[in-house]
Amino acid sequence: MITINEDTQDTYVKGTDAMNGLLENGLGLMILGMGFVFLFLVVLIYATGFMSTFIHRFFPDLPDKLESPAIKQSNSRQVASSHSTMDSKVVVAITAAIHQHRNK
Amino acid sequence: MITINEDTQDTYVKGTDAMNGLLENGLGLMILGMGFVFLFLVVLIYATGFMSTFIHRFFPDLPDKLESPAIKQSNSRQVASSHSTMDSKVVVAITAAIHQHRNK
Amino acid sequence: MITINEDTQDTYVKGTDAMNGLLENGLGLMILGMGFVFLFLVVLIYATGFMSTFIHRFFPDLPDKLESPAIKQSNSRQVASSHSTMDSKVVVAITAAIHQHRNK
Amino acid sequence: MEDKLLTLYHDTGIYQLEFGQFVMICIGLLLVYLAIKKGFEPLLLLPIGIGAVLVNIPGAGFMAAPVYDAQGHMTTPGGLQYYIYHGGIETGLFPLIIFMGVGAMTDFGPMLANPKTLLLGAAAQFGIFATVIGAVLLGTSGLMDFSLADAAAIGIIGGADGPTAIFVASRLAPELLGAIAVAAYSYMALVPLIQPPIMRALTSKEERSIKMEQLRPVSKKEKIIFPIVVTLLVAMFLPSAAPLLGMFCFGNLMRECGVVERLSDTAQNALINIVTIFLGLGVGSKLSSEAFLNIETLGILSLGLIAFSIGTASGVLMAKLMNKMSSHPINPLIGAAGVSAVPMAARVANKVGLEANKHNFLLMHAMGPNVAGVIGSAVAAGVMLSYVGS
Amino acid sequence: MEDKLLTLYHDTGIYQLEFGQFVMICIGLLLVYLAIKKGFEPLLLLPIGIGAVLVNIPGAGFMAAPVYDAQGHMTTPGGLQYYIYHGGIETGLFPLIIFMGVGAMTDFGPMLANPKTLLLGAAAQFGIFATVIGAVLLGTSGLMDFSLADAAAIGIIGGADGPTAIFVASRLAPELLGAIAVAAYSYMALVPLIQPPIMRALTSKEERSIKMEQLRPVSKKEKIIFPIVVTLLVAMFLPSAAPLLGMFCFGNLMRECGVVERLSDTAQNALINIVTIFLGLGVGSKLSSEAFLNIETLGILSLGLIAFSIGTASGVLMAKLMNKMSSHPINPLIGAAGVSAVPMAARVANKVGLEANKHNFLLMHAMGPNVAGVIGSAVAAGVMLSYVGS
Amino acid sequence: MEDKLLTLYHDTGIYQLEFGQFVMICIGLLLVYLAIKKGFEPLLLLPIGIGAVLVNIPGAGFMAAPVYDAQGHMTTPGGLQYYIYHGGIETGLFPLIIFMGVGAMTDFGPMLANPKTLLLGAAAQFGIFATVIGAVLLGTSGLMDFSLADAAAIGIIGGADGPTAIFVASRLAPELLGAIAVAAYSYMALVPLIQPPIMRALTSKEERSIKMEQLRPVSKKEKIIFPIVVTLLVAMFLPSAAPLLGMFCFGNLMRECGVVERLSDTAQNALINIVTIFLGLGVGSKLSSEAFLNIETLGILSLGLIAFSIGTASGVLMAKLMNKMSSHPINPLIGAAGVSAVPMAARVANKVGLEANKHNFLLMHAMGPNVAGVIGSAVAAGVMLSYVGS
Ligand code: NA
Ligand code: NA
Ligand code: NA
Repeated sequence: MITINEDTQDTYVKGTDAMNGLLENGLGLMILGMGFVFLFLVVLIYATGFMSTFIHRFFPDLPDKLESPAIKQSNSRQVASSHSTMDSKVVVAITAAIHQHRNK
Repeated sequence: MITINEDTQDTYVKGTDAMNGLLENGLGLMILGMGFVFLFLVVLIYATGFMSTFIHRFFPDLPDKLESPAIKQSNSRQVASSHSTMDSKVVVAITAAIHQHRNK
Repeated sequence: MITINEDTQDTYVKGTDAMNGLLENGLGLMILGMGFVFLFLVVLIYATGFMSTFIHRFFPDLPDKLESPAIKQSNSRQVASSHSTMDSKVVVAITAAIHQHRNK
Repeated sequence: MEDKLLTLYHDTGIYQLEFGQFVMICIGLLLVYLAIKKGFEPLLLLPIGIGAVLVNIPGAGFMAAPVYDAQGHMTTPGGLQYYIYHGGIETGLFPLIIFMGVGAMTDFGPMLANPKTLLLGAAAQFGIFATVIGAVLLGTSGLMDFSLADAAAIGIIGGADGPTAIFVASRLAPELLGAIAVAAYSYMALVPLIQPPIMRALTSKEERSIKMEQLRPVSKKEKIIFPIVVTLLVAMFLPSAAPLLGMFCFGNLMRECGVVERLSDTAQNALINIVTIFLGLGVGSKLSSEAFLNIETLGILSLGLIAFSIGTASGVLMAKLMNKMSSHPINPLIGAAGVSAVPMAARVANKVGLEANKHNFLLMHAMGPNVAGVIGSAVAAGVMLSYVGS
Repeated sequence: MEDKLLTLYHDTGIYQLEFGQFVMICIGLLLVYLAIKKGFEPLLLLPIGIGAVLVNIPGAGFMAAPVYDAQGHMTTPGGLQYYIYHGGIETGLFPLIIFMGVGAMTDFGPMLANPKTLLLGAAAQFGIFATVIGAVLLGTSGLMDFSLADAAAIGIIGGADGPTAIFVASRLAPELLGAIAVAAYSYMALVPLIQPPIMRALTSKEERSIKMEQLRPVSKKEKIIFPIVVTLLVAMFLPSAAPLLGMFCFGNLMRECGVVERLSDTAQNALINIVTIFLGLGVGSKLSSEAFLNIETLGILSLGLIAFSIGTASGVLMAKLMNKMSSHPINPLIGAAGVSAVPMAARVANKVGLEANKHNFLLMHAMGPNVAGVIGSAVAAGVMLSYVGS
Repeated sequence: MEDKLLTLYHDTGIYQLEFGQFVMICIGLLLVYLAIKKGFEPLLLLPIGIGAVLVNIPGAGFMAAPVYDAQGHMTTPGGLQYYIYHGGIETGLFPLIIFMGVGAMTDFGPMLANPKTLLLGAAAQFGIFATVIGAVLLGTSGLMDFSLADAAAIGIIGGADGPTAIFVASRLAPELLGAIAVAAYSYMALVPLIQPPIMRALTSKEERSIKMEQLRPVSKKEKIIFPIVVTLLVAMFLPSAAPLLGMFCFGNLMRECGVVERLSDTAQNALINIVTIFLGLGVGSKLSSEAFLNIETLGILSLGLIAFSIGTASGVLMAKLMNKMSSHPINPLIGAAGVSAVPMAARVANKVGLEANKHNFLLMHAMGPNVAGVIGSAVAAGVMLSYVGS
């Protein structure tokens, strides 16, 4: 962890120096922060791109068919998740029920 | 918090004074307690009545149709609750299944 | 709890005595341990047998029909458990759905 | 080798078991039997019974306190029930979380349709305070060693509400907690045996046959506002009841508001189940022979039974009075449901009513006083906590 | 007797209530109202509101610290919110567990199909840092008393991510936690009101009508590897963000790997629900009158609004820039989703897009920047924690 | 500004990463790979692997202890894994809760139908004690630095039971916990590779083809009484095994008694899942380079493999002996299931049996020794805890 400059610690002194120190620190945080966020996410873009290329080249795979993930995702936030297990059970039960019903 | 009278604290002395103090305290607790319970619930009756009147007058609403809540409640204690979500999923699945079955 | 012999405690001394003490302790643990495991489980065999006989004689019961428990068990490890409640709900929903569908 | 064998033998339960522990293990097994075979509040009495068995196994260390060295590092970990008891029961967390879950399971609809039934929930709490006097008398008589705090904690058994009883006992008389919890849950399970004779003795067949008017429908808005009103009244008049009733109303608000279904569902299922398991084991940890095998326990069990009976009687009598005073007919049987013991007491009222008139369904009408009794006993608990201090 | 009655009266809320507590109870009720009636992030604002009501009941002791005697035995147990706050929020456990659950709910598919949208998630974090400057200026101006740590904690509101805001505030400015959490969740709920005017002001109708190309399908393997890649990058470049992003990626890995469905399911449901209830009550416990009723809170609320607006604007402007530079068309509206507020901001982008062209569905394309914004604000949080220390 | 940049750089993992941490992160990723791609006990190895990655991120502070000032106020909160490890693993709570859940998932029916299979569960524990001797020999040889407590903790890997291994290791050799847990779960996953060659080597094709008689049906009452009988026997003979077996039997009783279905359901799902996530992260926290990257870990991994092999062999040999002595035919393959590793080992026995005779289904018969192995290794654990002290 970065140790805080002495002047930021006594903000209660409220001298002009302290104020300038605080402002300077704030600007530093903004520049370093935004810089770092961009740097990190740019690195992540390249890493992700590299990862995808690598996977597609060396471990090609049938992609999930009919994927429209965003819509699925926005629903899954609302609805409880144990969806797929649920549905498979339901389908089993329905199949059974329909067979019974047919054979009546 | 009410501080306990000195005599109730040394119940181990078991002098007649302490006993009387304990009994007196017990009677006090009974009278204050029952009084307070009634007072509170009477206030609650009026508050509830006022609330209902207020809501009906200023925020009239279609009441829940076909309400027989006590029975529902006594069941809901037993059965797990995520009932409605469950059923809606089931209904979706069934609708799908029946359509499939029909179109065969 | 058994207190550890002094010599096992200073294993850092690594004298021959300490080593022999450690080995001796290990052998003791093996013999006592295996002995105890067998003893306990043999006692458990008799206790279980006695329990079953006792129950069958004095509290006879219709056994669970068609029991093939191991298979059920090995499944139940995988699948979530609230199975039966689930299925009964599903069946209720299906019955309703099929009736609706029929009456169309 | 031989000395190891000897120490292993000295570690066995056979060698160490004291008679008191043996008796307490049997009592634990009895609770398990009542839970499974007789269906006595099994969700609580099964874990309590097993907790009692485990804590009384000599040398198993279920209640052992952890040991730390001078630097604060743990040298010996504590036992499971030690952590459960001190983490969840002594602090009051578990009863409060359970109360939140019970709130999320409670429907105040029938009570809101007929708020006057709150009076029945008040009257039935007389069992609590009459029992306090009983315990005080036993204390002053010198027969048993009950302080005022003990007497208050024993009285709360009459509230017929498990989490409230555990919460109050953990604050006022922790050493009696085991006996009080066992008494509370046992008598709640025995409500179908305890109440009907009292109800029949205090009412005529005509009274028991009284048909009540259909309850008005209650709007969603009323159900949402009600828990907030209760919380505010508690804040105004009895802050010492705020932990119990605040959490209860929070649970109920989650249930009724309709926008946090997933939280309400969890409060009613996963969360309350988890806490119930641990609450049971923790309460069972107080069933040690020193705390349970003494004359005071007999007093607690007797007083608890008296508390239930007096509460039932005062509820029925209040309902008779209200029936006389009110323009709408009130069946006195629903007064018995005011002791809480939700939903058992309401079912008992319904059943006794059906005996008198097989077309008279009182269940819905009895649910009002029944949930009112929960509020009533929480209020009584608050008064006690405030009066006796802690 | 009379003195008991008097002390009972002195225990009531009526007697003890201070004006500040009264105001805070009203604010708590306002939050409950917004949650239920207006649907403002009810999963959090309902428990926070109730928590604020409970903690301000005088004499109820919800935040009372436990008292121990010299031997270390508890003489008075602490209050519920005391244990929740110090056990789960001060330690950072609850926000981290929630972040794990959110990770298990998040689908990175749309982002992986178009990784460049990560830039939008970066740009929108400008709201965070601009707000830090704002808070610093208010601090240096002498109007309000904000240190650099306070300013950083206030800025994180602009991250539009509740658990991140709570985690950072609990470390940098615990006394502002209540106001920061309330601001963060309130503005997240207000995204549909705050964002559209800014989005419309900064874009032409043609830009808003831009259709984007169908996203490529993303393979299961990419989705599995991605959270591991993020974790490793965080480990390399910004360890101070590792608690947040490590848990987030752990949750996401449980979701995508397909072999621990029962853990993923629990992380998304029972566990996150339990922790959400307690997190809300714990955050509410910081809404005491001393901490909330002061000029700084006004500053926090204003700065939070500014943060959201600047974040939205910078996201949209970055998307415009990318649209100019890129060969594939990019609708500038999806830039606004970069503030996170998942999935609300993505829906807003979709809705505003539909206004311009009713056949243009942007939801899928906006989910990419939306989840990128979660990563972006967690990275920003890490920088702040590292820069400001703790 | 420049100095801030420098300190930010000094905070990065790139600057701080030590070689040992790098290796441990790779090992964590290997565990994740084995869990996802190879299906090695993913419910545990995935969280353990991620836990190992997180704890080795330099500067992330996942195992940092909280810092308090002189007044007892927290000045720096601890890391997530610090709280998990010290709260749930060092105390033994998490393994015990998991064991309760496993009990609630276990069906003792096949074992009750043929109680003699308990002997197979006893015989297979020879792997445990043989391994203790192996570890002691390595210790006395001076090659590795194992005390008797270490040797006992290593031996328990042969019990093929994760929670038991973690419980024992956390009490006897906390510094070896990571390696022991990883070995236990890895070899449990490798049972289908480790066991068949040993099983084939020790049996003839005729023996492997032996058909066993259909199991008798077991009544509900037997299943209910059985866990109580086990608890009481443990209480009598081996209280040091009571924490493990008491919780296991409590879980099983909840399952079988039929009156607390909601508790049993929660113990098998929400609760065990929550605790599994945290147990994994906590065990992973012990995979630091100092604790793992040394010659002892190699010893532990080798000894664990030997333990599994010896356990398998002794189970098979005991089954051969029983087949000779008994009037009812016993297929020696089911002896291998006595190591526990439920239900994997029983499936392996079934599979190897089908190779010899494709109409011979041994699964049901192998479940008996399989669950007997769980009891057997818990008993062995109890003996060790009692013998070695703690
Ligand atoms: Na009551
Ligand atoms: Na963000
Ligand atoms: Na075993």
